[in-house]
Parts: sequence; C-alpha cells; structure tokens
Amino acid sequence: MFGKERNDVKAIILDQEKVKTRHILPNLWRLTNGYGWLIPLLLLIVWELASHMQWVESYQLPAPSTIGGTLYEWLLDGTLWTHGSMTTLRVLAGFFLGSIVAFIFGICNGLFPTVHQLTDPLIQGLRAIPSLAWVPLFVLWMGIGETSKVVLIAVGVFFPVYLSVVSGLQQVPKQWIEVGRLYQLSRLQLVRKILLPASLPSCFVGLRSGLGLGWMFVVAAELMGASEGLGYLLVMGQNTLSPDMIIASIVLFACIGKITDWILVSIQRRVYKGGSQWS
Amino acid sequence: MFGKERNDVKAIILDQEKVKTRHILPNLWRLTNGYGWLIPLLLLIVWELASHMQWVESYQLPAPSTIGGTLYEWLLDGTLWTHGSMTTLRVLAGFFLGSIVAFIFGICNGLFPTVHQLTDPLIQGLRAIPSLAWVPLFVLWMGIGETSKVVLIAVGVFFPVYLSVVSGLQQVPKQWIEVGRLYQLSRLQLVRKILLPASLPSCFVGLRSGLGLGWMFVVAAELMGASEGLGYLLVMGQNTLSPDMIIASIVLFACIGKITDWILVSIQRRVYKGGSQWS
Amino acid sequence: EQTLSKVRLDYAHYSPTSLVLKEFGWLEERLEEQGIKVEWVFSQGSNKSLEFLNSNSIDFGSTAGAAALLSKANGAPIESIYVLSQPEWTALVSTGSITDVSQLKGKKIAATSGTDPYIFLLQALSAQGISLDEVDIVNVQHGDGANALSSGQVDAWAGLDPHMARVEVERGGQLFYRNVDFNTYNLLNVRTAFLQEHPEIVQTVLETYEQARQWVIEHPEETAQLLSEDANIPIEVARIQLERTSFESSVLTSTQNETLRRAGETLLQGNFLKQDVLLDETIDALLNKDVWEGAQ
Amino acid sequence: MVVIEAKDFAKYYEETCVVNQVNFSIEREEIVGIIGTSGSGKSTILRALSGLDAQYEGQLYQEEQHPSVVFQEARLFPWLTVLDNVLFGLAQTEEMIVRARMYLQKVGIEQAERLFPNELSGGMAQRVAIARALVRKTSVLLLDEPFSALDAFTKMKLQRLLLDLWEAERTTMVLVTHDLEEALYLCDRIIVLHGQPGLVKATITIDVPKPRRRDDVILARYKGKLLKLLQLEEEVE
Amino acid sequence: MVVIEAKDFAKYYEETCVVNQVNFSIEREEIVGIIGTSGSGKSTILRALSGLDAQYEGQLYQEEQHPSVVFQEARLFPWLTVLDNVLFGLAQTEEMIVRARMYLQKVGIEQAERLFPNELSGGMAQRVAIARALVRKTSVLLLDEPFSALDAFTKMKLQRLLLDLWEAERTTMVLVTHDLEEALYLCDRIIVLHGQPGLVKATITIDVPKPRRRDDVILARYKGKLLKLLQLEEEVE
Ligand SMILES: Nc1ncnc2c1ncn2[C@@H]1O[C@H](COP(=O)(O)OP(=O)(O)OP(=O)(O)O)[C@@H](O)[C@H]1O
Ligand SMILES: Nc1ncnc2c1ncn2[C@@H]1O[C@H](COP(=O)(O)OP(=O)(O)OP(=O)(O)O)[C@@H](O)[C@H]1O
Ligand SMILES: [Mg+2]
Ligand SMILES: [Mg+2]
Repeated sequence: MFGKERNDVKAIILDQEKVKTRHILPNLWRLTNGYGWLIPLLLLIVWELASHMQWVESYQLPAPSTIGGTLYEWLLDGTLWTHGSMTTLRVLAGFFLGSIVAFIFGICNGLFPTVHQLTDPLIQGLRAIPSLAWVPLFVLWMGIGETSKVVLIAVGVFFPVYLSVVSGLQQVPKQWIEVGRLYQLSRLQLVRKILLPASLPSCFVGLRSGLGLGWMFVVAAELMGASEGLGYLLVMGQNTLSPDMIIASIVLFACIGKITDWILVSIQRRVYKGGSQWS
Repeated sequence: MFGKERNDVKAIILDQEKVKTRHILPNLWRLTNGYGWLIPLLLLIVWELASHMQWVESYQLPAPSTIGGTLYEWLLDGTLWTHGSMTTLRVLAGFFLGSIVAFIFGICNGLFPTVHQLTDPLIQGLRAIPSLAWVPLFVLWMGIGETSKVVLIAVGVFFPVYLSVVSGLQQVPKQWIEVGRLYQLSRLQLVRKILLPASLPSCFVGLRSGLGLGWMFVVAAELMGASEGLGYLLVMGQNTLSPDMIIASIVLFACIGKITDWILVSIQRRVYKGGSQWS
Repeated sequence: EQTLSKVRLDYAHYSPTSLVLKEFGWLEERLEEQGIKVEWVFSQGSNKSLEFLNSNSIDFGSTAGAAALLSKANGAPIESIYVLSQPEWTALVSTGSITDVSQLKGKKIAATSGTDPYIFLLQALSAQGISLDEVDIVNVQHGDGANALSSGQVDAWAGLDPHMARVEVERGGQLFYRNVDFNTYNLLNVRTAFLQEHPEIVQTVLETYEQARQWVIEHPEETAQLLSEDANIPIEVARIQLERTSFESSVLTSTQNETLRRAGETLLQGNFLKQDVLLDETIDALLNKDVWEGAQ
Repeated sequence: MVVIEAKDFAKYYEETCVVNQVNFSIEREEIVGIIGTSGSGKSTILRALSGLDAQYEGQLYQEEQHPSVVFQEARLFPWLTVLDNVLFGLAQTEEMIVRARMYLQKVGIEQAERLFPNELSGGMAQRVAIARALVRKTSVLLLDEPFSALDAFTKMKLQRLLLDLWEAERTTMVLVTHDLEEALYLCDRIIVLHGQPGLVKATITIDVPKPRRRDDVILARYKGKLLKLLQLEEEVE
Repeated sequence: MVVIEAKDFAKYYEETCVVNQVNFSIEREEIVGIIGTSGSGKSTILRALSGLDAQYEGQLYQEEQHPSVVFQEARLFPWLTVLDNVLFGLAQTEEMIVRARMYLQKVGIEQAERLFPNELSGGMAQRVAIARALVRKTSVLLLDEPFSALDAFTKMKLQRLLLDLWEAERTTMVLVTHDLEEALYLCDRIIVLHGQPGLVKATITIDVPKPRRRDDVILARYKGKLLKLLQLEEEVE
C-alpha cells in the first residue's frame, strides 16, 4: 500500500529495513534474541524439582527425566521407530490422498465458474461439520482399519488445501492473464504457464495448514482403535496410567509433526524460485 | 500490487470491477448462480431413493427422511434445545477463555519484543502438539467435568487467536506509527489509538478460525465423557448403533457452528466501520 | 474433616450390582439425611473407571482386580475394598475360524488395553508360549471390539460381558478359550484420600452395595431384566452374563492375592509393569482387607 | 503509409458511453501520444488497438495483428528470471536467447538476467518490460502510461532510452500518458481527449526534431497550448 | 526571520554516510524545495526536521517544535472517517470540529466528511492529509513528495490548491520532491542535492512571483539549469 521503489538498487535495502523495523516499542532484540530457550529450560528445571520434591504426584505428572528415560527406552527397543513410522505413514497417506483430491476439485472449481457455482455450496456445507464428528460414522462405514484412518486424515487435509487452491486460482491478477492473451496462449497454456504458477504460493499455504490438520486427525484416527502408532502409545499410557508414556508420545507427535512441516517449507523454498512472497 | 487510483470517483467502480472479473474462463455466472442447491438436492433425492430401494443398508446409512424424523423428534421433546445449548455454552465458554488469554499473551508479545523473544519459542513449541493429544492428560489432571472440557476447547481456540494478534500487531505499518509519533502520542495512546485498531482485522481472522477449532474441540471434549451435549448424542448413537442419531447430531453441529460463525462475521462488519479490508 | 456435598460412583454394564444400586436409590436414601448427593458416572470399561478415579472424577469405581493392580503399580492413589462379584466375564472369542489359542499366531486380536480381557489375553498367550510380537493386538474400547469381530476386521477378540454374551447369541461368536482362574474378580475401588477423610461414608456405601448384592442373589430374573434394559440387550444375553457371574462372597481373602499375583507376573513378563515393582507389596497395598469384613 | 486507423471509434459499457467519435490515423515510424484526464478513455482505445477488447463500435484498422504492449505496471511473472520473462511465450532457441540478451543489453540491464522480479526496482522492472515487448519484433508498440509509476529522474532516463530504441528500430508507437512533458519530449503528434465520454478535442503536431531539449522554449509554448486545451490553466490570470 | 536552519547537518547509518555538509536557512513564509535523485537523502533531512529522527550530526534549528508533515502516502487511518482523521490527536471540541470542517472545505472535499478512506481516490485522500496537517495550525509544514503518487492532472490541481492555501495562511513550507515542474511552480528557493552521500550542489532562487504560469518561458530556463546541475541533460548535444 505504501510507497513505491524508485532507485535502481533500492529494493533489496528496503526489504532489510522491513525486517529490522518489525518491532515497534524499543528493541532489546540483541539482548534477548537467542534466549528463547531460557524460559523452557527454567520450566523444565522447576518441573524436575517439583517432581523430586513430590510437590506434584508422579502419577499425575512424572519428572522430565522419567519422560526422557521412557523416550530413550523407546529409542533403544525400536518402539519409537515402529510406532513413529506407522503414524507418519498414515499422515502422509492421508495427506497425499486429501491433497490430490483437493487439487482436482480446487482446479476444476477455480477454473470453471459453472462447476464452482454448482459444487462449492455443497463443499462449504460439508466444511461446516467439525471433522471429528465424522469419526463414529467412518468407523461404522469403514471399520477401524487403515481405510477409515487414512480417509479421516484425508478429510481433514482436504478442506484447507481445496480452499487455498480455489482462492489462489481466483485471485490470479487479471493483469497477468491479459499478458497471456497478448501472447495468444491457448487455454491450456494459460493454465500451465500462468494460472498454476501464480497460484502456487496460495497452494503451499493450504498444504501447510492441511499437513498440520493431518497430524491432528491422526490422533483422532488412532484413538478410535489401533495396534500401532503414536496414538496407540497414547491410549496405552492412558489405560495403564502411565503419564510418562502419554507425555512421551505427545512429545513425539510434536517433533515428528514439526519435522514434516520443515520438509514442506524447504520444498516450498525450492519451488518458489522467485522469493518466498509474490504479493 | 498493480496500478493506483487516480480519478476522484474511480475507487468504487474499480472495486466492482474486481468482483466481476474474478472468474477467468468464460463466465456462465448468470446461468448457474443461485443453482448451488441443485447438486445437494439431487444427492438427497438419490440418497433417499437408495435407502428405500435398499441399495444401502439402513443400519449403515439411514434415509434423509429418517434423519429428518429424528431431528423433528428432538425438536419436539426438547432434546435439541437441552443438548444443543449445552454444547454451545461449552464452546462459548472455551472460546471466551481461550480468546481472552490469547489476547493478553498476544498483546504482550506483539508490543514487547523482549517478551516475544522469551516466550514465543515456548508457545510455538506447544503449538506443534496436535491439540487432541492433550485429551488424556487433561482428563488425568482435571477429570472429566466441565473444567477439562472448557480448557480443552480454550487450548484449541488459543493458538490461532494468539498468532493473529501477534502478527496483526507486528505488521502494523510503520507509517501509521510515525503519524502517531508526530502527534506526540504517549505509548498507551499509541497502543489504544493506532496499534489496536490497526490490528483488528487480523484479530478477527484469528477469532473466526479459533471459533471453528472450538467447534472441532467440543466434539473431542464431549467424546471423552459427557452426560449432555451433541457429542453425547453422537456417542449414544454410536453405542446403540443408531446411525440416524449420529448423522442428526453431525447436522446439528454443522448448523449451530455455522450460526455462531455468522454472528461473529456480523459483529466484525459492525466493528470495521471502514470497510471489510484495510490493507 | 471436610464436609462432603456429594459422593460420586460409577456404574457399568459389566457390574450388575452397580446397576441395581443405582436403580433402587438405596444409597441416595441413606445419604439424604446428611445432605449428601449421589452422582453416577457411566463407565465403558475398567480403563475408563480407573481414569476417572485417578483424575478425581469419581470416588468409587468398579474394575477388574488386575486392572486396578496395573494402575496401583503405576502410582494410582486407590485401594480395593470390596468384592462385587466373581465373574467369568472374559474369554477369547472368534466367529469360528479360530478354535485354539495356538492358532492366534500372526492374527489380529481386538482388546482394550489395561482391562481384564487384555490381561486375560496376555495370560492365555503366555500359557501357550506365544510372545506378544507374534500377534497383532488392536486397541479398541470393548463395544467397538465386538463390532470389529462381527464385521471381520479382527480374527479374535478378548471379550467382555455383556458384549461377549451378545456376540455369542446374536452373531454366532464362539468362546474358544475360557479359564475362570484368569478372571480377576470385579472389585470396588475407592480413592485413598476419600477413604481416609470419610471412612463412615465408605461404610455406608459398602452396606448399600451389600444390600444390592443380596437382592441380586434373591432376584436373578429381575436382575437380568434390569440389565437387559439398561444395556439395551436381549434378556437371554443378560441371563447368560449373570449365569457366568458368582455373587457368593464380598470379602477380600487371600484368593484374590493369588489371582492377582498370577496376573501380575504375566504383566511383569510382558513389560507392562516396571521391572522394579515389588508385586506382593503392591498387591497388599491395593487390597485393603480392613474396611469390609462381611455383613455385621 | 498508414499503419493504424480509427474511424468513428466508440465504446459503450452497457448503456454508458466512455469514448465517442474517435478518428485518427497513424503513419509508419510515427510516435503518437494520446493525452487526457483520467477516465477520458485513453486505456480503452489502447486495449481495443491491442486486441484485448474486441467489442467496440466503429472501425479500427491495425496493420500488425498482435502488437506488443507495455503497461504502467511491468507485469513481470515473479516465478521467472528476468531472462525467462523476456523469453516468455517464445521458442527457447539458442538464437532467441541471444536476441533476448541483446535487448536486455539495449535497455541497460544485461547484468540482471538471472535475477527475479522481486529483486528489481521499479525502474529496472520497467526496462525488462520494454525489452520483453521489443524482443518480439512487432512493427507496432503500444504503451499505456509506461513510466507513470516511476520517479521523475528514472522516468527521464527511460524516456531517453525509449527514444534511443526508436531511433535504432523505428517502431511505430502509440503512447498513452497524462504527463505533458513526456508527450512533448517523445511524440510527433498528440491526440488530446477530453470529457466524459471522452471526445477528441484536438490533434497537435509537434514540429521539433527529435531528440529534443526538455527546457526547449518552443516546447514550453506547446505546453501552454495543451494546458489551455485541457482547461487546466484557466485558473491563472 | 529565520525559522529553520541547518548547520553542517550529516546523517550516518552505522558506518555509511547518506547525507553530508548540509547547510541552509529558511525564512518565515518561504516555500523551499529540496530536490535530488533517489537516495540523495531528501527524506532523511525532512525526517530530522520533523523530529522523527534525532540521531544526526551537526545542528538543526527549528522554531516550531512539532511541525506538521504530509507524506507521499496519505497515511489516513482506515478505521476513522475523513472528519475523524482530520481531528486525529486533537480535542474533539465543538470549535475544533468547526475548524476541521473549514479545512475540509478549503481542500474541496467537505461533502466527503462521513466517508472512510477506502472510499476515496488517491487525490481525495491526499487532500484529506493536507487538511489534517493544516488544521493543527503549526507555523511550519513539511512535505515529502506529497503528490508523487498522483496522476499529472490531479497533481497540478493539488499544487494549485497548496499555493492557494499558502496565500491564505502564509505557512512556511519545506517541500521534498523529484518533480522539477512542481519545484519550479511552487518554490521560492530550490536546494539541489546530488550524489551518494548527498551533498548540496547548489541553491537556486526562483525570481518569479507566485502564482506562476506553468508554460512560463523563464521557468523553462530554470529547468534547463536544474537539469544541468543534476547531470541529466548531458546526453543531448
Ligand atoms: N469494465 C468497465 N466497466 C464499466 N466502465 C468501465 C470499465 N472499464 C473502464 N470503465 C470506464 O470507462 C472510462 C474510461 O476508462 P479508461 O480506463 O479508458 O480511462 P483512462 O483515460 O485510461 O483513465 P486513466 O488515466 O485513469 O487510466 C472510465 O470512466 C471508466 O470508469
Ligand atoms: N534505515 C536505514 N538504514 C540504512 N540506510 C538507510 C536507511 N534509510 C535510508 N537509508 C539510505 O539512506 C539514503 C538516503 O535515503 P532517503 O530516503 O533520505 O533518500 P531520498 O532522497 O528521500 O530518496 P527517494 O527519492 O527515493 O525518497 C539511501 O541511500 C538509503 O538507502
Ligand atoms: Mg488508463
Ligand atoms: Mg524520500
């Protein structure tokens, strides 16, 4: 909204300016940056102490060292690998299924207004259903096997991806499309050379939030019955009153989820050659 | 990104232009608009037929009329009101709790870079945990009463609201803050007169997605044990093998969720006097 | 001593006495004069009941003995004070394809972890010399396990009454492995803190439970009727469940110690208990024989 | 030789007329300016000439089927490098790449060919846009306020650049602008549009050889004439 | 009487110097232009004068503690109506509202006082920004390229408006611009900055009474002089 670049070498400097002036009130950045681990560390120490001093009951909140021990054990006896990989596989399967379907629907809806007018209300209606409410129905229809798990995750992934593909395509600036028309591009070329690349950033936003939801739904999917997976460990911990197992599996969920997100972000960086934001 | 307005009356016309040129490929808008109900209606008819012709087992998928019947019954015997209001109350309680905490944290983090540097990593770490995984821990810590339900919903609501408050505050254009400084505003006035109103649109985006997540988490909260609420109806339907109850409660979830979203959107319209988007 | 406003108990289909007590409201009557209310919470299985106890959501919970032991070994602040029944409520069920425990190798078996059927399954496998790695145990809640078996998603199921009886009657399920001794009693547990703070209320609860037990013994047909209504099951299913349940004794004896020790050893072997757990001491701490010594 | 001709050109949006009775003809190698207040229909005429809009009244003759167009915004594709942007829509042959590089050099940013558009300033981006238009070797170049988003000094440099390119290639150009100095510096003839709907108020031939001096006193006189035509100078006695 | 004075003003960003050795003094009621290529430090000087930036070398004297500033962008608050934007930061007394209305009328948009900024065109928004600056009745008005985002005709109208306001209020003004015509039309004196770091290359006094004619031949001469100073005209023989 503000200003416009003029000098032939100014653009990059301005960008750096933006980064620096993010914070508004006096900036203690130099002092505090890199000290983000301070508070978590402090909390861990207090927590450990609280456990040893018996301020909290260990059956309610075991010490971090106990949880670390559990994780280490899991690492040694292969539990971590078996269950972690199972859950990751489910998430990925659901993520791919959901994204592919979302892309197909999204592209059709984004390109053809007729299709959009006809099918979008239905999709929006389905979107209003809190996806967890599907669980009992999916169990009824598809049992508790892998199918229903993957489908549940895919449903969770579908909506954010679909929405961002459609809005990405619909919001491609008219100006770029005009350039395509000046070059006499065929409709297919227009899609391939302009519409798709232009909506890529929006698609990635959708993919990332879809992946996040995928991790949420794998928990739901594994809670509904599983013989393997981090969710299974969670339920085992719950049923055998082992809070260390519960917290250890929560930690694993968080870590693996974060790793998959990082992977997606780095793919995104590679694909967007023109910088991370196109505006 | 493109162009700039010039003529003194052009702005509004350009806005209309935008609306019209959204769709790219030949526009059958006039033909198809308002026909969004066509496909859902068709599906309903096929579904009803399929049920009557016994193409699908009724214990797997009852006819829409059966579901409608169940809903009508619930309306008459007060079930709808009792359980619907209970669930809505829970969502609202969790929504308010989560939003208020998120606003407090968000404002502190958005305004004071030191606080941000220190606490944001912790919050981001917690955010990586798929919120459903909290369920067993919350039950362990707070039992299955209203407390743990409301807290679970609040946790779901917290993150999107927090993130959007922080990013809203951090992205207030430097230019506006300079105007405030030219007027010798005190720090408090700066916050009240510029920073908060400027970040309002972003906050509302967060509130809306928070509310959506709130509805998702109320399902999880009520699945973990409840004696009232739509989630209870869902569980009852599951345990007594009554798919009509399952689907009826799904429909209720969707409808009430949609209504609360509408309410939020209309509040948003009233609050943003300057139009729906500021950019 | 703190004043108490309400007492919270669970009720479960696997524990008929709790249904009777809830139905007739004897406890409510007894506590009304003291201004104490009674709250009933539905429990889907021992695991849920223990979860509620540990999170201070209920004061009294009815569970299988072994499930309580597992929880106690992990630090749960509970004690078992009363024998609700000696049920043969669990067995291994299949729809006919499997007739012997030895055939379970490599098969999918549904069970609810942390409950008696689960521990029953562990004991059965261990007796047959099958290790846990050789089978695929799917963790589902009891009711979902019954559905999973009838729709063929699992090969066998460590069942629990009344779901088990229902599968037998309605879907042709077969109990291919039974063993009364591997069932670990239906015990009533109380939170330790509650026992210490309100011993007299505990007595009152036990007295009314005793009243319910007597009623069940005297009215088997009515009990079946009640169970069938509450659990939404046919009357013959309810009858089968009750036939397999003995309400003879309510007092904790050394029999329970032995049964629990056997279950505990299996749990130790399967690594479900930490290796440093002292089994006998834990069992002694769990079974509090001083609270209930039979009807006066 | 006439390359472009408009006869009774008019444009309606639904019922409302936005330009009317536009007549002009443009010879080969001419640079013709279209000047007028905002909303007088300058862009409308240019869009019709470029073929982006075929629904108008009257007749347009255009020798070049697919003329090149430079817009106010550079309209570069952010996912392509500068070189790929210039090559957009063309066969990526060795020969083409050489030609693209040549034009990048002509507009003075050959060193930036590997950069992406978001690494360029407004002036650099507009240079790329000009290179992209020229590389297609069309006989007609249409420009819609090509420099109006730039600062005054960059603007002057690019006007000079455009003039140099014209001297080398002799492309016929139609230049829509609202900048009087720009029109006076570049154009052989200036078509003045005025009002809503826009009507051709006058066509002025600038009889000064190119390149011109910006502080030329004769140009100042033409400027006074244009200001009067556009009714902007009345206020001063 | 001197209202503003700079003595050996210089500004460093970390190690790099962006302007250096700036000396000037501005009398009451003068309109002084600062002109120079992009990056020569015009905005830097103005920010220092406005008090937004206190970390510079040398001395600045400023009679008015808190001068009004108009920026390139209108910087209106989108959540306030036009009237509330003008009243921003002031006591909302009856008297103030009357004064705000008066200035809205002076800039010619009194009918828009209930509108929100996103309903305004660029030209209207900039008028509001000028009203907002004037309503504070400060003796000094600083302008940083106030019209450079507008089209040529709107720009001319607003320059004329600014001149009318100056004739009525006689506010001392410092006008940063890169538009030579604008500087020539409005300013009594023009400070020419050049290079990086920016140095004062010359100070030119325009000896033509205001209001001036835009097509004035004497102004064209001054323009030639400025172009030469800024080394923009060398290319033409
Ligand atoms: N799609 C449209 N629908 C309706 N009216 C339109 C449309 N496009 C343009 N107009 C109107 O047509 C008139 C001429 O528009 P045009 O863009 O040609 O003006 P212009 O002279 O190029 O103005 P500017 O200097 O602002 O670019 C304007 O009044 C505008 O409002
Ligand atoms: N925050 C900053 N940090 C470092 N360098 C800066 C900063 N702000 C400005 N500069 C540099 O200072 C120099 C002068 O900047 P200034 O904005 O004053 O130029 P200007 O003459 O106003 O240019 P323009 O015509 O583009 O507005 C530029 O080279 C710019 O890169
Ligand atoms: Mg135009
Ligand atoms: Mg500047």
